Amino acid sequence: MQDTLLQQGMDITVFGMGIVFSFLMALVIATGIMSRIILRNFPEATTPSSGSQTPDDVRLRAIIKAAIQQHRNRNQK
Amino acid sequence: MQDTLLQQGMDITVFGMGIVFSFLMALVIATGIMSRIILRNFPEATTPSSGSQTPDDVRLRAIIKAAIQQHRNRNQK
Amino acid sequence: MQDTLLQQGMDITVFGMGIVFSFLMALVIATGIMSRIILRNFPEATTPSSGSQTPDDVRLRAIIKAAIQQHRNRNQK
Amino acid sequence: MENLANLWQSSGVYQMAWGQFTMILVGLLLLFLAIRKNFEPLLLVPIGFGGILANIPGAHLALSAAETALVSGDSGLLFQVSQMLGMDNPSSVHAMREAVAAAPAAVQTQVTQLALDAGYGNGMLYNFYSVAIASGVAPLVIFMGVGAMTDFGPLLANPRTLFLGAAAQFGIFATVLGAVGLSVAGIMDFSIADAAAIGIIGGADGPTAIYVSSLLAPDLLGAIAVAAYSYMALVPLIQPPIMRALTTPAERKIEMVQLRHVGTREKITFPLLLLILVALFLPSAAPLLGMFCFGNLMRECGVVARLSDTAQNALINITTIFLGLSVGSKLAADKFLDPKTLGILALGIIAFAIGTASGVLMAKLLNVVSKNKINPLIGSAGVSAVPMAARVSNKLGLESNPHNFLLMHAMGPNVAGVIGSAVAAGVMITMVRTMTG
Amino acid sequence: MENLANLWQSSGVYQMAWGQFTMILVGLLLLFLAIRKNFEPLLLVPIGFGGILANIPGAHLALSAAETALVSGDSGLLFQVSQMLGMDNPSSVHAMREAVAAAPAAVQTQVTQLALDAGYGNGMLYNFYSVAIASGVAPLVIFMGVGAMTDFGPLLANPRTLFLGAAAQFGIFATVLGAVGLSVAGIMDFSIADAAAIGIIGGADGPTAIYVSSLLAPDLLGAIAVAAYSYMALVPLIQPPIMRALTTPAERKIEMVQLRHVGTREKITFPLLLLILVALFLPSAAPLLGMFCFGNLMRECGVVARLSDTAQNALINITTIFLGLSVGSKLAADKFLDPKTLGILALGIIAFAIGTASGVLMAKLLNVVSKNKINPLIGSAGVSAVPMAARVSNKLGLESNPHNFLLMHAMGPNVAGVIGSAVAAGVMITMVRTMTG
Amino acid sequence: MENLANLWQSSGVYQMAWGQFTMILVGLLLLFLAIRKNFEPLLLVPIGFGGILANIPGAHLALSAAETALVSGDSGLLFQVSQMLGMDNPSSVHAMREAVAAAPAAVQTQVTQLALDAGYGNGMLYNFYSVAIASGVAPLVIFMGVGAMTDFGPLLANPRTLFLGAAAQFGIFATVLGAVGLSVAGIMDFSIADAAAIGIIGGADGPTAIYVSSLLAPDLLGAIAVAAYSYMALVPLIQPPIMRALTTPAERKIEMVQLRHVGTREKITFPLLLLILVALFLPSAAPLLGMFCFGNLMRECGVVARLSDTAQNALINITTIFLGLSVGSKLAADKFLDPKTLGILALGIIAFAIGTASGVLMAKLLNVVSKNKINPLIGSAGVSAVPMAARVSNKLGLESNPHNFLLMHAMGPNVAGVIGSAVAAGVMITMVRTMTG
Ligand code: NA
Ligand code: NA
Ligand code: NA
Repeated sequence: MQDTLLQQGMDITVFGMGIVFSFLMALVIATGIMSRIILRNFPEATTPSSGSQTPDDVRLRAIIKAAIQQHRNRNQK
Repeated sequence: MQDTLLQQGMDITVFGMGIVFSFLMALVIATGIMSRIILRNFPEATTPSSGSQTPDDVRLRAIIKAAIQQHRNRNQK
Repeated sequence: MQDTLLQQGMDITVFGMGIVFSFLMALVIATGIMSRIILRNFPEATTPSSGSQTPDDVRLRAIIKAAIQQHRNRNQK
Repeated sequence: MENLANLWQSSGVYQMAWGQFTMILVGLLLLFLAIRKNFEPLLLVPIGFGGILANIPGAHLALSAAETALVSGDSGLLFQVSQMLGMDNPSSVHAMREAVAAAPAAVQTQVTQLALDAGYGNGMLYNFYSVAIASGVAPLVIFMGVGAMTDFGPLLANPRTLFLGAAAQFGIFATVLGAVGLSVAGIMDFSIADAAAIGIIGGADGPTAIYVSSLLAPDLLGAIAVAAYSYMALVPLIQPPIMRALTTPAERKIEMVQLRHVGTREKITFPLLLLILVALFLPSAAPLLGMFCFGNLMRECGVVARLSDTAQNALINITTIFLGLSVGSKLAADKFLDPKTLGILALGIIAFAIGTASGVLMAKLLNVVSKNKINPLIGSAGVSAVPMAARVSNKLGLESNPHNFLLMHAMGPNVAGVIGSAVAAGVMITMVRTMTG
Repeated sequence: MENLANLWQSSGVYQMAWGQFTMILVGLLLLFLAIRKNFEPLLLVPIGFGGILANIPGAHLALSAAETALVSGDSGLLFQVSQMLGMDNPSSVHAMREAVAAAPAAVQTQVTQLALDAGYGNGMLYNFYSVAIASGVAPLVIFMGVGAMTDFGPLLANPRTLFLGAAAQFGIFATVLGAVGLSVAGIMDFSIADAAAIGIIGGADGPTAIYVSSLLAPDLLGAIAVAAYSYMALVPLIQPPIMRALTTPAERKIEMVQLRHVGTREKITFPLLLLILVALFLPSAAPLLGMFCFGNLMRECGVVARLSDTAQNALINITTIFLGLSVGSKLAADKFLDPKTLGILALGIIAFAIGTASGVLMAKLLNVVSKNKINPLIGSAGVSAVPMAARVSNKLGLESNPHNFLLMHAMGPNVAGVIGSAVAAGVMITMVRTMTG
Repeated sequence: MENLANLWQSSGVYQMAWGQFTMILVGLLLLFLAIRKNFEPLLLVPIGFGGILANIPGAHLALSAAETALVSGDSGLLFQVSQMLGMDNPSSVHAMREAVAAAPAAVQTQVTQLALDAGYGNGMLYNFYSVAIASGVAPLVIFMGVGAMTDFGPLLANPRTLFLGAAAQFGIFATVLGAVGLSVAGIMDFSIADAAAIGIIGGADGPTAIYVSSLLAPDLLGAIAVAAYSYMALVPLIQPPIMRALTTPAERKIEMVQLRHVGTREKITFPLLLLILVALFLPSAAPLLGMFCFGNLMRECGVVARLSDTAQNALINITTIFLGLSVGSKLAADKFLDPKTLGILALGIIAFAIGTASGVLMAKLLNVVSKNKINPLIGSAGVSAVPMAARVSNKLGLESNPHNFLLMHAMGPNVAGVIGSAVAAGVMITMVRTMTG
């Protein structure tokens, strides 16, 4: 039984580490291919990264812009 | 059996469409009565519509107002 | 049975009120001790109270500060 | 033609009983009070709306699959259920519903499986109630949120005010005695568990009342919650006459010493101290006060601001919506339109009055034995009803002495009242279980 | 070596069947449409992703514990299950899965307990589906949020537009007839429940479609939801040719009277009025329209802004994530890759077309009998698909008359269409249950 | 008098065992570390508080109804349970609890129904644990939120850093061997499932550790989660000496080429690519990596900003609160105060050390075979512990070369480590199930 436990532990280690490496190596290769295809076919004109602006931010900025604009108008009088 | 299925389909269509129309007609009538009662008994002095202002908006505006006020005060010195 | 119900009610009242008082008295004493220990060992240089500022507030103020700063800079030109 | 008849039979008008009609009016009344009179709208809007939904005839939104099967099933199904229940000749569907509710869990499972096989399902509000209230989770999450919104600063600056919060709980126990008295006098028929659940109305704390009655008297939950929230909204009407009657003009003019600054360390330590006292002396109050302390610790510790913020906003709002609708599910006509509801409403207002009086009198008693005088107007804030009761104290104080701002002083007994009624809840749950269990 | 073999056998490539491969491509296609073509991305991103997850071979994410046990269990376990089901010689695992699904609830419980004892558990997506959709809660919560986002002002200013919302529901019922016709003709094999669920695609309302098909035809839910959301996104392509074909240039130029101001009182009263009509006449629509009215009341009553805000943001977003993934769980290859799906897709687009045409024709009919003329272009907005259909009306109006802004006028029929299809849903659920129950 | 005795017996002091007292101190220690020492406070505040709640004597907050019945029930009830379990002469209540846990699901249901009939219910924390962790949902939702917060840009700019994330997972497997070794040597008694769950601490990823141990070793979950989060907080202490010992000053001064700009298309495609590789080769990692990729796709696709925002805020915060309290429920004295916990704590720190070393050594190895040199200090970031480990790399880099900012370079291996440990988790779950099933 104890032998078996040790054997099981060895199995997990060897196969586990092997699969982690193989999988991430496959990912490295696939990522490389993916990036090359995209960079070749869709050369981007440096677009600003999306996905991180929440609607709140947008609203907030709009309101503040408006507030400042309004303030400036009054000062100009 | 197939006849029955067809019959069932016809039933759903006829009664279904009938009830949709009857219900929405009842709603048209009831809405009309409701609006007339309210407009007659509570003629509003055009109140600004509520319900869409969140506390956030209110807070935001208060803060911005304060910020601008503070800013103006400083400029006046 | 009715007697028992009355008895049960009396029990709940007497013991209940007693325990509420004893517990809160224990809390008064413990709080007093706690405050004394803290005030003696960690005399605070009046720190601003924490815990009530949400990250939103912080962000909001930062943005407004920036907006005003930016505005002032422009005015100074 | 048969189809038209079926539709007509399934329509509300055909099935509407007077009870359901009345309860829909009650629901509309609650909505009116909430929206026009500002009676605790965050709770009474969902409760009132849920009450209307629960009473839509034929929709069965507040019934379990088994109950729906009993109400709508054919005689064959009813016969099968009566066999499962071992009832030879059930007198009525109502009797069968009660028998199912009283049956062992294994039998209930059988009946439910039969109902599911026959195509019946749980109503929407029944599901909400099971998840939000029967599991206990919604009142506890609300309590956590309330903890995250509570500032114990004024209490820590003047811990004596805890006694005011303790005294005001006498309203709870006097009401228990009142309910028992009504039963003994044969006017009502409240069990000791019912009496305890009704008493907690005097705690003037909604989630505590819902938590206790979900455990001790689920059938009365609707009436108890409605009474608790309505009277909390009525605090500005109920309390002032009592406060004026029990105090002299001179007492009402007492100015209190300004509260000392309370530091972060004390504020962080307090919820832990309270938790440990609960652990040592009152395990039955652990769920309520534990979640309350947890919320307060998140608020004060300063390192989990995003959790505290969520507990005070998204989470408590979501929970409030479902808690309210679930309470509404208990406004079914056959439960609410009962003389007991009148008893509950009457006892509830007495509870508030006695709690208010006890708080004021305790403040006067403390003044007898201590040097730093307390304005007895803040005693009434001990019933909790945060922050309404504290505002009432402040308002009456300003009437007598325009320079006397009692608000912060009244916040001490006000939050003490929350702790006090949670303690009372724990005691009553333990004692009732011992008595009936 | 044995371990390596086990891992290989558990890996996707070994287990991938063509069906799953195809469905992963379908999932990627949905993601492409959502992300690049902006097809209702809030729903189609989670649905498409969930569809891919559901088809990962060997992961069993969309299967219950019992189904996983049947798919992966050894012959001993399969024998035990066949005994429980009373099948002497089951022809295939697939037959056993169907037998479990059709078995009484008590037998299902037994099979599930056996599967749990053997170490199998519910898949992640199966759990999501049970909690979010099988319980009915997610579509109802979305409906509440939609209610909280809906402004009934334009409808109240011109209640006649409710008729346009009614007429456009003819798309639903024509599709029911179409589905029945395909069955009668022997081309497809739809039951009456299937036909009703397919018809609801014509309601152009995602949560309603999901709610109805979860009750009447859960196996078709994936295809129905995908069709409903895809066609809603295609409204700007589907509707204009029909609208142009059915109207004259003169009609398209009709300018409508500016809408009167609608006050708060009317807006607060309307959801309650609608609720009461539902309670009186259509209890089967109570869950959908009840939650819708509740959301709208929270919005308009002005005293529960924080609840309304949560219903429109955190709560609806959380629910949308899990609703989408759950719908995706119904994109399993054996359910979706079926000729029925083609039938559903074909019938769905016909439903949209007929609904659009009916709305436009009804507007022309109203013009015959009334003085204040309606621009028939707003009739198409009656299918709902809020706010896309109203924008289409506006766009076509501007093409004919650059000074004619129809957007607000079209919002009336647009929200009327939501009510109309919820009513249709209630009617169909009641009638189908009466027919099949 | 009897009542007073009952209350005393139900009070904490009477029932408090030394174990519970110790565990309350442990809970307070965790709170101290979280609040004063900033040890992963978002998790350790709820975990520590939950740990205290779980150990309140007499409150039974972490027990199921059946367990509460066994602990508090009278001899009659215990006899009934022993009959159900087929135990003639149970040696202790503890033995009965274990027998219930090991019993078939049908028997567990019977015992639970008996407990419910006797008036016992699930404890609050037990309910939280069932819903949040036993179902698997909370760690998966957290992973989705983490995905929505993760920027794969640095990884995509330099995909080789995935090898560093792979190498650092050797900490996991070395720890599995260590746990097995302790068992073989007779010092501890870990099963292979225990060893795998302990190993995952080395993944330095909280939700992964909780997910794996909830599946493989629920009894050890408390200790494993505490170890994982504590050591993640200790990364700035654990890693630097190892990093310094394994690198030369010259290596630490290596400046890395600035990362290229990575476009939106690549960022959108990457989570789908990863998902497809998982689908093809590693279905057992599908729940964790699937939700992770889903969160990341929501972030990057740009069309579901409101869902992404909710996943990163309200939803992950709500889930964190309940996940933390649920983990705390596993800090019950009888589970945590066990020599195994010492073993877990010792093995956990070894795991972190080995993972750090492997990452650094792999970076040096890559430098041998490639032209663009990697600063080996970023190798240690491969253990994940995002973003702490990357900051440590940056700090040590600046010490050696004040112009060398490694932060963005270290983010690549840092997020690679998250993928790596999720892959390792999937492998181990599959292999352990094959071995023990
Ligand atoms: Na109170
Ligand atoms: Na519609
Ligand atoms: Na890792």
